Amino acid sequence: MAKKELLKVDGLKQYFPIKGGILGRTVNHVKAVDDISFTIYEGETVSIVGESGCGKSTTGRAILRLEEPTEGKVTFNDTELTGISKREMRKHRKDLQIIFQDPYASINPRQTVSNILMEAMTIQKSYPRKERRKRTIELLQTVGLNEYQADRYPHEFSGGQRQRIGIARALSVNPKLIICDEAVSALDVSIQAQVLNLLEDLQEAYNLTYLFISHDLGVVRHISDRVIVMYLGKIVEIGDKLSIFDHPKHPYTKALLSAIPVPDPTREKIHIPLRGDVPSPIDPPKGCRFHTRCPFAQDKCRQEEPLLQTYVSMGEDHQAACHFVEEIERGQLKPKDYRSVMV
Amino acid sequence: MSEKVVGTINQPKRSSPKFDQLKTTWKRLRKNKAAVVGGFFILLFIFVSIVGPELTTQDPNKVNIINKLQVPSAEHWFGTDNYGRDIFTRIIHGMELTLRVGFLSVTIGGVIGVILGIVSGYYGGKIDTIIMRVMDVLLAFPGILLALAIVSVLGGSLNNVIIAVAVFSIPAFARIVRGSTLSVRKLEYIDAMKALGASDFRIIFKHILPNVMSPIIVQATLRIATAVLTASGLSFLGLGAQPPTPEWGAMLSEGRAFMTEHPHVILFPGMMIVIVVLAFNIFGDGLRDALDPKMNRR
Amino acid sequence: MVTYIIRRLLQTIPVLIGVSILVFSLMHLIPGDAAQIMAGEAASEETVEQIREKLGLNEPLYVQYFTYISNAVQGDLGYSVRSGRAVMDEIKVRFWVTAELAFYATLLAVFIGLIAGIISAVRHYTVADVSIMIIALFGLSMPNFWMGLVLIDWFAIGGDWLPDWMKMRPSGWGDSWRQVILPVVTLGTGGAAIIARMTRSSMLEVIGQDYIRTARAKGLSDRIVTYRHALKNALIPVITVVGLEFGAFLGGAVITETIFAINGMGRLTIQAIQTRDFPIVQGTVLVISLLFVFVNLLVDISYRMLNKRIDLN
Amino acid sequence: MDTAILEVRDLRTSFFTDDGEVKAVDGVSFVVPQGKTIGIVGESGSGKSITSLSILQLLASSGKIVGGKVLFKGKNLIDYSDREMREIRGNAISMIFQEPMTSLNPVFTVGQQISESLIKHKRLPKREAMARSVELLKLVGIPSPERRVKNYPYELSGGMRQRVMIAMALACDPEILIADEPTTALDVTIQAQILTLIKDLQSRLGMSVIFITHDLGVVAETCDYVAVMYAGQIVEYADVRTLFAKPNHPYTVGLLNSLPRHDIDQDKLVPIKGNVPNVHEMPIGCRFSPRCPAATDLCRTELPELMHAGNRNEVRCWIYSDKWDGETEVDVYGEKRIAKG
Amino acid sequence: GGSSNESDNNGTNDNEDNGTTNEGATGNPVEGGDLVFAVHSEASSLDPGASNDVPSSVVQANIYETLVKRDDENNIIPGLAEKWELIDDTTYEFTLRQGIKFHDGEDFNADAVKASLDRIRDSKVASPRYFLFEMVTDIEVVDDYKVRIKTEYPFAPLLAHLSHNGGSIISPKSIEADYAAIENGKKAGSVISAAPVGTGFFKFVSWTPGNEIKLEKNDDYWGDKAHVDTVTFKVISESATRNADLERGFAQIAEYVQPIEVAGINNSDYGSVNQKASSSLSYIGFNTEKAPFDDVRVRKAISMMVNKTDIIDGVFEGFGIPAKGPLAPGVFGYNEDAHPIEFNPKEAKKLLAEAGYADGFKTKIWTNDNPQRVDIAVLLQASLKELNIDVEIEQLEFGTYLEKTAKGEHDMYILGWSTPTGDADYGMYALFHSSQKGNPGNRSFYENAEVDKLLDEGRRETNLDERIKIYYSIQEQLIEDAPMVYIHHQEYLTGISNQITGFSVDTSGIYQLQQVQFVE
Ligand SMILES: Nc1ncnc2c1ncn2[C@@H]1O[C@H](COP(=O)(O)OP(=O)(O)OP(=O)(O)O)[C@@H](O)[C@H]1O
Ligand SMILES: Nc1ncnc2c1ncn2[C@@H]1O[C@H](COP(=O)(O)OP(=O)(O)OP(=O)(O)O)[C@@H](O)[C@H]1O
Ligand SMILES: [Mg+2]
Ligand SMILES: [Mg+2]
Repeated sequence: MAKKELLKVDGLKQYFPIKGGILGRTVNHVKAVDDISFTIYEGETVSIVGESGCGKSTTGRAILRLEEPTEGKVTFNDTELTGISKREMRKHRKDLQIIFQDPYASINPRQTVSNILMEAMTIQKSYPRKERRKRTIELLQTVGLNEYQADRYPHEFSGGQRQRIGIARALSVNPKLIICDEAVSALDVSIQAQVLNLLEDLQEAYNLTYLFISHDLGVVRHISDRVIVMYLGKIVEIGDKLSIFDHPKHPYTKALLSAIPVPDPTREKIHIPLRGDVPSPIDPPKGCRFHTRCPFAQDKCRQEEPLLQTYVSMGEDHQAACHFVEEIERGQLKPKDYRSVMV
Repeated sequence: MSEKVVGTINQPKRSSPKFDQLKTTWKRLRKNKAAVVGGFFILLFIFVSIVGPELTTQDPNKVNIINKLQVPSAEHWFGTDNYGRDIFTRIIHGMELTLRVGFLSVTIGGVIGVILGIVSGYYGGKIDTIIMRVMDVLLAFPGILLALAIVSVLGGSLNNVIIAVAVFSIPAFARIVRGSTLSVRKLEYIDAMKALGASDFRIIFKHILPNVMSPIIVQATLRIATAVLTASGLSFLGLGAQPPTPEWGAMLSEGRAFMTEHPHVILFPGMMIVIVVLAFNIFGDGLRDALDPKMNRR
Repeated sequence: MVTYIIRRLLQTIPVLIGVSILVFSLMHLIPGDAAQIMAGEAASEETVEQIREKLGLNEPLYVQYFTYISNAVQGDLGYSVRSGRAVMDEIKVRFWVTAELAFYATLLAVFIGLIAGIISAVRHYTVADVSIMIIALFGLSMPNFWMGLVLIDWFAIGGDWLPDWMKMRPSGWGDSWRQVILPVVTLGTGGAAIIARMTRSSMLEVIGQDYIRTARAKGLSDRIVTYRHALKNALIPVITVVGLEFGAFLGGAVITETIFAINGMGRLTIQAIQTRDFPIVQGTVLVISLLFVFVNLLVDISYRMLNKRIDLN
Repeated sequence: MDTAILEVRDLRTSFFTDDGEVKAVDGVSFVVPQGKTIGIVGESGSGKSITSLSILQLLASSGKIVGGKVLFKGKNLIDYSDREMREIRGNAISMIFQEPMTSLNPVFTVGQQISESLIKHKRLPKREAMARSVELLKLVGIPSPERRVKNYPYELSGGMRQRVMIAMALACDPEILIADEPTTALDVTIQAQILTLIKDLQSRLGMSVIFITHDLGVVAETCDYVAVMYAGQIVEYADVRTLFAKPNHPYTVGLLNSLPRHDIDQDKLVPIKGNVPNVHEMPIGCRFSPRCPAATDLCRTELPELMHAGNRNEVRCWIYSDKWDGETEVDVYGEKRIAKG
Repeated sequence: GGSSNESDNNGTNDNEDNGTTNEGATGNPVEGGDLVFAVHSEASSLDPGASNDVPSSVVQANIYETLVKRDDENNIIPGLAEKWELIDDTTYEFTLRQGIKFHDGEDFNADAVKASLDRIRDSKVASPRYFLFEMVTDIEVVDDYKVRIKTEYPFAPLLAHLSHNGGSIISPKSIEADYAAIENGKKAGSVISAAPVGTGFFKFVSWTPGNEIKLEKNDDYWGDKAHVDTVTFKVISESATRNADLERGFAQIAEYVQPIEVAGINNSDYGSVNQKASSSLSYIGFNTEKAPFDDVRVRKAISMMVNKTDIIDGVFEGFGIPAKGPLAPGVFGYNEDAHPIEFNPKEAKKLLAEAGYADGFKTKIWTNDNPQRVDIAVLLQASLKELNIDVEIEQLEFGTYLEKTAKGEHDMYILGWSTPTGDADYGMYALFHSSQKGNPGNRSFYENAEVDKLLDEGRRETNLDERIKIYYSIQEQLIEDAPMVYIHHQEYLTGISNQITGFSVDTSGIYQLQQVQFVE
């Protein structure tokens, strides 16, 4: 199957200035996203997982140019988004939607739900005027809200209900790509299941593409085709779902997977703990950014930055950024400090 | 849902879905006691200014020196002024004009100021710099000089005083709106609208404006008082109501010479201005509440 | 921030040029000239002409303007047509008086206005709220001359109910606090009213926010929740108004100055306009615009102090 | 059972809106035993957050507690004066709010916001409070906390904000911690760290926790008891092992069924059909009846009480009552079967 | 008479009359003390050559003196000149008093006189008072104490003009310094104004611009010395505040008491109001070049509709004298027996009908913001309604008002005129001579060859009886032609504290402070 490249991110960097001193000069930068590249093909779901603060949301916002990227190119549907004017960009917005991580902050508190949705449709003229109200109700119902809630204001909803408003808004304009930033994290499992099913159905019907940002690996496993693992502004591993979940190569990915709680109180769990503090993205560690916490870290890791590449033991679309993938795989390298923690 | 589902305890019948934000606001406005009272008075004022003059029995400009400076009585409810004119009649006849000056000048100045301020705050950068520096110039500029210039170019009519007062009010609106816009434009829901591809126009007027509305309402309702007083202050330039027009601000300044000995001359027009401004303020408060979905409904 | 401040200060240059051109053209647009007014209601053309010549009013406008500007750049704002004194001298005397008056009046307005506004907001729709609103509107709707004269009547001349030591001085500025209080009150009331109303509405916007709930969840007292958490968020429109009021006070409070015989910028400006004393008008307007630019700069900086998210550049 | 530190009895909270009364919490009762964790799970919008807000009396102005009791160490908090409540809030009982962005004050640094309660309740001087804030941030796993204390909320990622909320709530070593979806925005490693932290505090200080979450994995790992809420009411209350081993209420069963798992592959998730009922048109009978695959006429006409379902579970379902008139073996969502008795 | 109708836009005009001393004062007069004088507006300059406004004259009159002075009846009496004689039609010779010194120690002599009077005519100085001495061709120093003034043509009112403030004699040293300053680019008068040096009974001490001017007693004064140590002219524009200061004892004299306030002060226990008839005129002018006011019948008809006593009572609380013609009683040449146009609505209607305006017409009346003038306009508007004349009132800012009326853009207007020289020529020439149309004073654009001729004759006639006759007939003609409605001659109302005694005002509104004394 000839896959069509829908979104191509190339060398994306997003630095936030840190103002310091009484005079407010820029003293440093938060390197929230530091040179990442990946491609998403039409009709697939790619997830980004990673530790909190590693730059997932920032990546999403940069793709949409909600924050102008510091560096790098974003190409969508053969248009280089980073190079066009704001006005031009507006035309592409219909195809690129985002569900924000913080649902309450991202909706205008003075609009009722129906106004929020109808306005989205008005902006993108996605439905004829007369049908908009009907469509609004439909959308609400698809995300598990009721018609009677249509004329309520955001503050009258619960956290999960607000998140569903955000989802409905993104869906209302029939986009091609949706960036779902923790889109289902506040939903109870039943609604979550409904929404995830909905997203899958839509994908099937309209060949939608998702960039799914989540830390809920259960959800990620369920929905993704491919997974990107980020650590401190960098991609450390990327691959199809099965490779990542069943054959993780990067020590960070491994640690991540071991930390997932399982909904079974009888099961004893073993977490691979990560040593030490999470480094700051302001002055990230030299070499491999993970070396400060990596149980396998060697001198090389402290000096040389590993490239994202496919190692022999990996599938073809599977890449990891670690110098010692093979050694670890072969058991030649033993973790330095391994302790199991009973929870 | 199953049809056996029946309404239970206190089941209010819901009105048909409201499609329009305006309608919602209107509905909430009607529920707000303050707004209703304020609105009622405003309507009353408008009514009086239209039909009031027909109903009065006395001539507002009838000079009767012998009768001057009478205290309020059954015949002259508010007393008479220094020409023996009936103050009550004058107040009724002056209402239309006073409201016109107060309301129109604030509206014109407000609209222009709000647009400038919101554009300035939203876009920032050069646009902000230019607009705000022009506002600085306007603020620093002596009002009289501006008014004099307006008279000399446009002549001294009542409409021109409205223009003059409107021009004076622009910078205050602009600065207030800009200040609030600066903080609102950074909120995430504005980003969300951008992500939806909303035009700047829409973002500005549908999303920022309602969220900076309350300082605007305050400023506008208060400005009415200032406008009436400013307008009367300009009458000596030939701008505004000329004697014997019973415009309230003018009545206040004319009464100035007599205020110590005959306070009623200035008391009544002063009170009327307060009442009108009060009505607008109460209404404004109600409007603010109605626009704020979080406000406790009562 | 430093570059920002420098940039803003540099912007005063175009502002001043703009202002001076505007003043210049308007002063020439309006009827009546200094020579005529100086000469009085009756003066032969010859006299008027002579005076005109002396004042350099016969020159073409642009020549007059450029003469003015080139002198101004060298710090010479010219001489008053009316008194013959250097404009700088005329302004200097008044400026400090006005600055002081404006400062105290603003202080008073902010103090009363904030407290009243906060009470209003916290006690939303109670008797206290309504009374504050009514008092505020009285303060605002009553012309300054009324306020001033009533204050003089009550506190300067005084009923018999006032002991002598409490009586204020009706006129002048600065010798003692007795001269200061009445004009400050007269001037400050209107500002207090606006600030109170603005604070109220702005606080009401903020009080419903989630972070106020968070603050309450910490067990903080109502005072801290109101004055720290709510007020700081509500302050932006209030600060704007304070800046506007302070600027307006600086620009001169003609009526208050007149009533209390205070020798301030407002009266100077008005008198200069009325006598078409062009150099003085230019001078005062330039000084006032400078101040406005400065005050507004302070306001903008305080926006950023209040909310670090506001990006001024 | 252990000694109860907090007991909620028949709590009812309503919102009075333009459209009339919204009964967000409608007769909720549960017990929080000293030193234990009780999880509240349930459908989004079922009243979990409102229950917790009611305990601390932090409802929006349109919300009112219309009935019930909140007994903290035997005293009814609802009778407390505002001043007395303030001594409780943030000190004896503290809360982590669900929406971290809007719940943080945008104009203060996170350090200022954390140190505030320390200054108030622990009477720490400013500098010490700030130092302690740094420690707290470190505790919740925020990198370079010395720098982050000076950050404003907008400069933080979603997960960091949430952790700031957690740090704030933990600042004064509360006796009861109400955590409303504290880890939704956290990645699993941090989540594990936070959960460990809470456990740790719990064992050290004997803290009790009310844990509101929809993440059943988290519930399984951290809670001792679980209350399942549906439409403003508790439909099942059980200790955690029993609940997962043998859920009784059809809704609980459905909930467990719709869970995506990272350890197994599922083709399609099986959500509970239908929607939460309209608050204005609450079913007269069991509130879950319109969506319940086993509902009978009895379910649709009469509201069941919480009752014992044979084991130690309490469940609000007719199936376990003597009145039950349907099949004795009921098929709920295919897999699980619920046997009467 | 520009001298007093200055830029002070309150429009209160100067004038004169014999001040009655205030009655309230009891107790013994004492020497010394600081006299505080609450004045309405600030002097523009203390250089008699650089100003032409009453507030300036009021202060200058205490610092400088003139060659001749006027007594209460407007008779010319000796000032710095002991005596004078008319050598020929166009030459006066003055013999100066000897032994007088300026405040700076300079001798007063003929050179000083020449320097002062030359200066005011110098185009470099561009004095607004130049018109006073326009006709002077030469000033000749005969010897140290004799000086001759030559005029272009016989000019009868010369002495009156010399008694005007503009004729103040300034120390030659400061004149020199002033000229030197002009060379350095300063404005003429700046030196003199900043440090005025004259021979008067008070010396200049200090001037805080906008605030106050302080003078001190001249202990070396050649005549009766002043009693108080210092005088402070404090600017307080608001009349209520001036009165408040008077009441609280912060000021002893308060200028321009408003008519409505008089009773209050007179009934108080702290002071009283000094009332003084002035030499000024308030009038409603017509633009006689514009229809319908080019028709004398219309003008007369309107004049007949003006009830002067109503105006005086209604607007001025009864303070003021109804005017018969342009001149005030006491001014040289005033015609006691002139027959003014009386209030007569019936006749007015008839006249108007004759003129073809039986149905009335629409017109405008202009005024500046002087409240009394506005009041007059309102009253006129009300009474002209009876003739179906629809009058629209328009207030103009003073500067605009002056320019527009000078250009003849008006229909009717209200203004005043004062006669600070106390002479009929000053009181009428500029107002009615056809050569003076517009700016110089004739804003009614009145033109009557006969009147022109008489006015010119009046100037040259040296025989006083003949002169009086000429002015009598001019006044009659002016009443007949009614180019304006002569309303009234106002009264100066000055609030005087009980703390002082000896205060008076002259007819041109100059306060006499020499005799003022505190009482105990
Ligand atoms: N201010 C309000 N006005 C009216 N209804 C409200 C208000 N706040 C909440 N509600 C309603 O109360 C119900 C319970 O809300 P609550 O926030 O407790 O849900 P929740 O269980 O916490 O859900 P979630 O898991 O989605 O956060 C919801 O149906 C909501 O719509
Ligand atoms: N506006 C901003 N100013 C300064 N720093 C910022 C800003 N926005 C984000 N950052 C920083 O950038 C980094 C990445 O943030 P981002 O929101 O992308 O994290 P994330 O991966 O989405 O984390 P989470 O899962 O917690 O939401 C963080 O260190 C954050 O503090
Ligand atoms: Mg994020
Ligand atoms: Mg919730």
